[in-house]
Amino acid sequence: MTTKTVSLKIDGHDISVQEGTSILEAAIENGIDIPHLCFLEGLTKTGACRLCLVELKGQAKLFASCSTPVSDGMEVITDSVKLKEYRKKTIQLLLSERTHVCSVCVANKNCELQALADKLGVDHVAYEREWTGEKVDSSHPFLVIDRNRCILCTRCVRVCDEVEGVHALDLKLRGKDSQIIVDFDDSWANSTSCTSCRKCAKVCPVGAIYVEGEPLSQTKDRNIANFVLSRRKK
Amino acid sequence: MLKEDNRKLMLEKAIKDHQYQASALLEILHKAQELYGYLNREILSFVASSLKLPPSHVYGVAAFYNYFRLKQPGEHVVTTCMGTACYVKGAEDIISAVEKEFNVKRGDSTADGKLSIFTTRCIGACAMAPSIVIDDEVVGKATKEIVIEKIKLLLGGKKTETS
Amino acid sequence: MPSNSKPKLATLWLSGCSGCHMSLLDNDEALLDLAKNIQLVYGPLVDTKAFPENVDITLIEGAVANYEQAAFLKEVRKHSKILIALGDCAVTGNVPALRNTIKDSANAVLQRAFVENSDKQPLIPTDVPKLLRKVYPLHEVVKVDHYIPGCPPPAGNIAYVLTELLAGKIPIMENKSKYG
Amino acid sequence: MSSKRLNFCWGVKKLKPADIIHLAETELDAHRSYKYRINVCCSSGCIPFGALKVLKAFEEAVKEFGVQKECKVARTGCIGTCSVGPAVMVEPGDYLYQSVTPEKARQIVRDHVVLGLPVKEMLYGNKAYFEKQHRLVMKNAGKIDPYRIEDYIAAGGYSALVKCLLRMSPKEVIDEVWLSGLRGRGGAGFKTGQKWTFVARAHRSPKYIVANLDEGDPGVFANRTLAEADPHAIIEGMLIAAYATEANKGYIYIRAEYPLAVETLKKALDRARAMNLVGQNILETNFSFDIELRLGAGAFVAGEETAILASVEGNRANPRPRPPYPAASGLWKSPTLIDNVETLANIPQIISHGGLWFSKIGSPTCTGTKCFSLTGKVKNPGLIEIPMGITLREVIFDIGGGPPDNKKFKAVLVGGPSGGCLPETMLDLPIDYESLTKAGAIMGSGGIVVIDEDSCMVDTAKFFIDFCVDESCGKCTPCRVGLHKIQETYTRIMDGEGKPEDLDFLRSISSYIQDASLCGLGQTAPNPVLTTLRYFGKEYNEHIVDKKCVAGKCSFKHQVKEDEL
Repeated sequence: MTTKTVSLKIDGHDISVQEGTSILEAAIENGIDIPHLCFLEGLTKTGACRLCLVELKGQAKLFASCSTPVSDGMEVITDSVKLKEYRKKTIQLLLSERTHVCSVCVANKNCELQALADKLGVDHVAYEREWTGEKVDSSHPFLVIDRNRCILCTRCVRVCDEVEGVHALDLKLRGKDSQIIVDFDDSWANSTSCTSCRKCAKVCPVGAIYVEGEPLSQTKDRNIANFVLSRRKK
Repeated sequence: MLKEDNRKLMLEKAIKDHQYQASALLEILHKAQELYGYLNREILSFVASSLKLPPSHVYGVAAFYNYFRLKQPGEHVVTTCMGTACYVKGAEDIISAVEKEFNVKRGDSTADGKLSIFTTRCIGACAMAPSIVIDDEVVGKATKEIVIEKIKLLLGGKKTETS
Repeated sequence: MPSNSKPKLATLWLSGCSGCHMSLLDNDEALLDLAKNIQLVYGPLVDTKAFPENVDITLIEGAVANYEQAAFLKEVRKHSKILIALGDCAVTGNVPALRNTIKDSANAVLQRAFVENSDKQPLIPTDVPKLLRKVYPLHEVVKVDHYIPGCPPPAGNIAYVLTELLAGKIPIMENKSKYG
Repeated sequence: MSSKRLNFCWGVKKLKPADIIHLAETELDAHRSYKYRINVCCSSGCIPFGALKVLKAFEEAVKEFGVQKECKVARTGCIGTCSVGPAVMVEPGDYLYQSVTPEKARQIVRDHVVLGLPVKEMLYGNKAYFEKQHRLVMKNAGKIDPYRIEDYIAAGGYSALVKCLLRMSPKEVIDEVWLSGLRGRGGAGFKTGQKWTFVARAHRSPKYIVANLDEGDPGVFANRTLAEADPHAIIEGMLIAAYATEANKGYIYIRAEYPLAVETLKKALDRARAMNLVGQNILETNFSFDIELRLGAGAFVAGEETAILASVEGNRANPRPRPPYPAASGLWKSPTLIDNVETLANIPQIISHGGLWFSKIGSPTCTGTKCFSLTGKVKNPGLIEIPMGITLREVIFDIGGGPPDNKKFKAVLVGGPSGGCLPETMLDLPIDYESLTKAGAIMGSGGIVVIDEDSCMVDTAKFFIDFCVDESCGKCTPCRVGLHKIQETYTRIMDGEGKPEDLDFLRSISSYIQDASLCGLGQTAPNPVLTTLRYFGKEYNEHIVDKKCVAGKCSFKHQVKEDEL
């Protein structure tokens, strides 16, 4: 199949990429950085975190760059004053939603949320913080889930379903009560479907799922989904 | 394991009628709740294996929708409509009064398991607001006195007149 | 410059580990330059009893955990032109605020510290300042002008913020702030 | 009875187009043989007031007085005057009786049917209620028995489908819909003709149609009423849409909270299938289309067009980003047309009378009519259908009669929980998509709730935010966390802890949530906050500065934090 090339502008730079590429992927390919959290190369794009929002010239709405495909002549703006302000708000909301204490977190210095907060200059959280006290599930021989640190990006759910092919993880409830669950909301040790492949820990952007006793710098692997899927027989 | 009884047979039939389609999950859960009154782990597990769906998916769906109950409700169920029209006409006062009178919080059951109080988002009987559903009876233009009286009658074992 | 016309700097230590003050001191020889441009009027590093009036910049380390601190902080705010939250405890609540995740934490922590973990004479002392229901970051109690997050905040960031402020500029924390 | 004979005749053989016309004639003859027809409203609004007993009483009274041959008693859907149910309409002459009891039923048969003297004191006296209405979608409501497909056919039903199948190409059908100017009745107001064109152009099979009957807005019951009163109009609309877009399979997604509507639709589908109107080779033509019901389970967000797809597929009702739009990639990644049931119910009439005819109803940019449930503090609540373009004032005061008990009108909520609260000064606004959006409200799925001086606007806005917080699916950050922050701010203001800067906070986070949220729920959820701030800012100030609530709703009980800090 021959694929068409599409030309567009991102922040004034002329770039051309293959048709079907998303704006975010096009930006990454060309070294333009658009902050993002729920997006992970290889996994379904959910457009959930809203960090990667961009403006399209001539359109009043904002678009999630991870899930919006490029089109010819498109002019993308990734760093307007409004977008910067909105990204800061999004990070602050995520930080305020649950108990995020970097200094005692296993992901300290290996955390995508922390890195983005630092990078975007989120020097404080204007919203009152929730101090959730969910029980940490460390029943599994080596996988631990601390839901107090979860930002509901669902990378773990997607990698388990789409790459490992097991779908041991999903979400329960909804809204601010949403939680990652294992099987029938069981403790992890009692899961009959989990294969202990630890892909969930590899893709978790924060310190919500991790391997006990292993430094996160070693566990984390942003490329895992892409690696497995690109080598899978079509 | 789910007990082998008529209800299970009927649930199996419903699953078969839907040709074991995964997309019929909501329909099947509706049927199961209709048969069993609520959805416990055994039921969900049975549905998951019948439809060949991952357990977490079935639980996630059941826990997403408000209509599905994962806990056993009380013997009698009082549901207050909290739609806009009912709210404007004082539904909140009624449910607060019921909570106080029977010492039970919304979404929960009394200690003896006789009475559960739920709220719902609009049953569509807005022109008769506020509306309260007591077991299967819709009480329109309700007041707290009428509702408490009706619940007392129910708990006293006497049947209220249904229309 | 005569010392009395130099901007007045105060530092404050609330519920925190003093690591932020250590980090301030970690500026080493840069401190000498700083000292030339300010007068240090209050804090754990000087021996002043009462918080002075008309302070130009106040750096505050630590979260607000008890009534005494809350009242003091409000006083400090009144007498400070610029108030800076220094370090994660002051900015987010951090470790002291972890007690917020448990129910009735004010009593629970006292119980754990003085009763459950005591071998002899389990007794909650009466001279401990009364704990607040919850531990708060500074900006939930008073208005805060600038934030230097970090546990501890990098020495360079503290120096940067102070230098900018002394030069009459507004510090920009983008790509600089450092949680954890 | 004639209907039994017909059932027998048509039940065995596969119907053809000509049979529909023949059946309509036979059925009309049967209708004409009655001098009187008593329509007893048995919709969800009237049943709790004893409509089924009244129906039985009428049947018995007709027997008792021996007038079975000249008087037909029919079970019908909503007549529209839901506040004075059970409502009963006697034809000819459209005599509307209110609050009928079994005793009164007997009296009506005796006086009206036997003696020919309408019982004046029981008649619904309010002429104005119907004068400004225009019954188009609801034209059969209260007139036909929703359980009898023959009633629908006698009223001209399925003739539009026959017309399409015999004389129109799919393109001609779409052209007619374009010409009508019909716009989606689910709220967004997208041109229906355009939507259909997108789906028709997608050259992929299978194609699906989803009829949206997930009327989740609290205080809205227009779609339910339609399904209970005239289910076949929805089915026929779907069939025509399927014919026009060459779709293969349809789903009607309906709230489980509407048991009577579910039942009615189920029966209607069974009858239509038995009569060769739904299924394979409809009316012995090449056109095939099957329809299945899908029950919702209490999730407001499932009304959103991508969330409804997730739900029909048996998943959590999480919306997904667009593009791709459902017209290109919907159910199981196939092209899918999603229309509100009210939109679909307009279709048969557009086809029968022509798009041009339809385009002359309503206002030029907003053609046709809209059903609204008019509730809250008005004298005559109920289900109304009005031509687009009439003003809110006409609806609230002329049709609704204004607030009862001499209370002062304060605000009107248009468009459900994510609509807007408009004050007295905005009442001369014409009801159309653009005007409402400009004022900060939305058309929504058709709810008008009137609020009088007894309500506090801060409390009202909080009620809607509570609703949206509960109904947020939790997928995207702005809606999940942002709305919760708004909710907390309201709680503080109502507890007497409000600060002047809270108002700026509410404004700024509201516009962030509007712009940044993934789906319509989040994008519109701040509307009540912004409109109440815009039109009732004074009340917020009273709450924050004077710690006063004019309506006396807010407690101002200080929270612990205020005490300790």
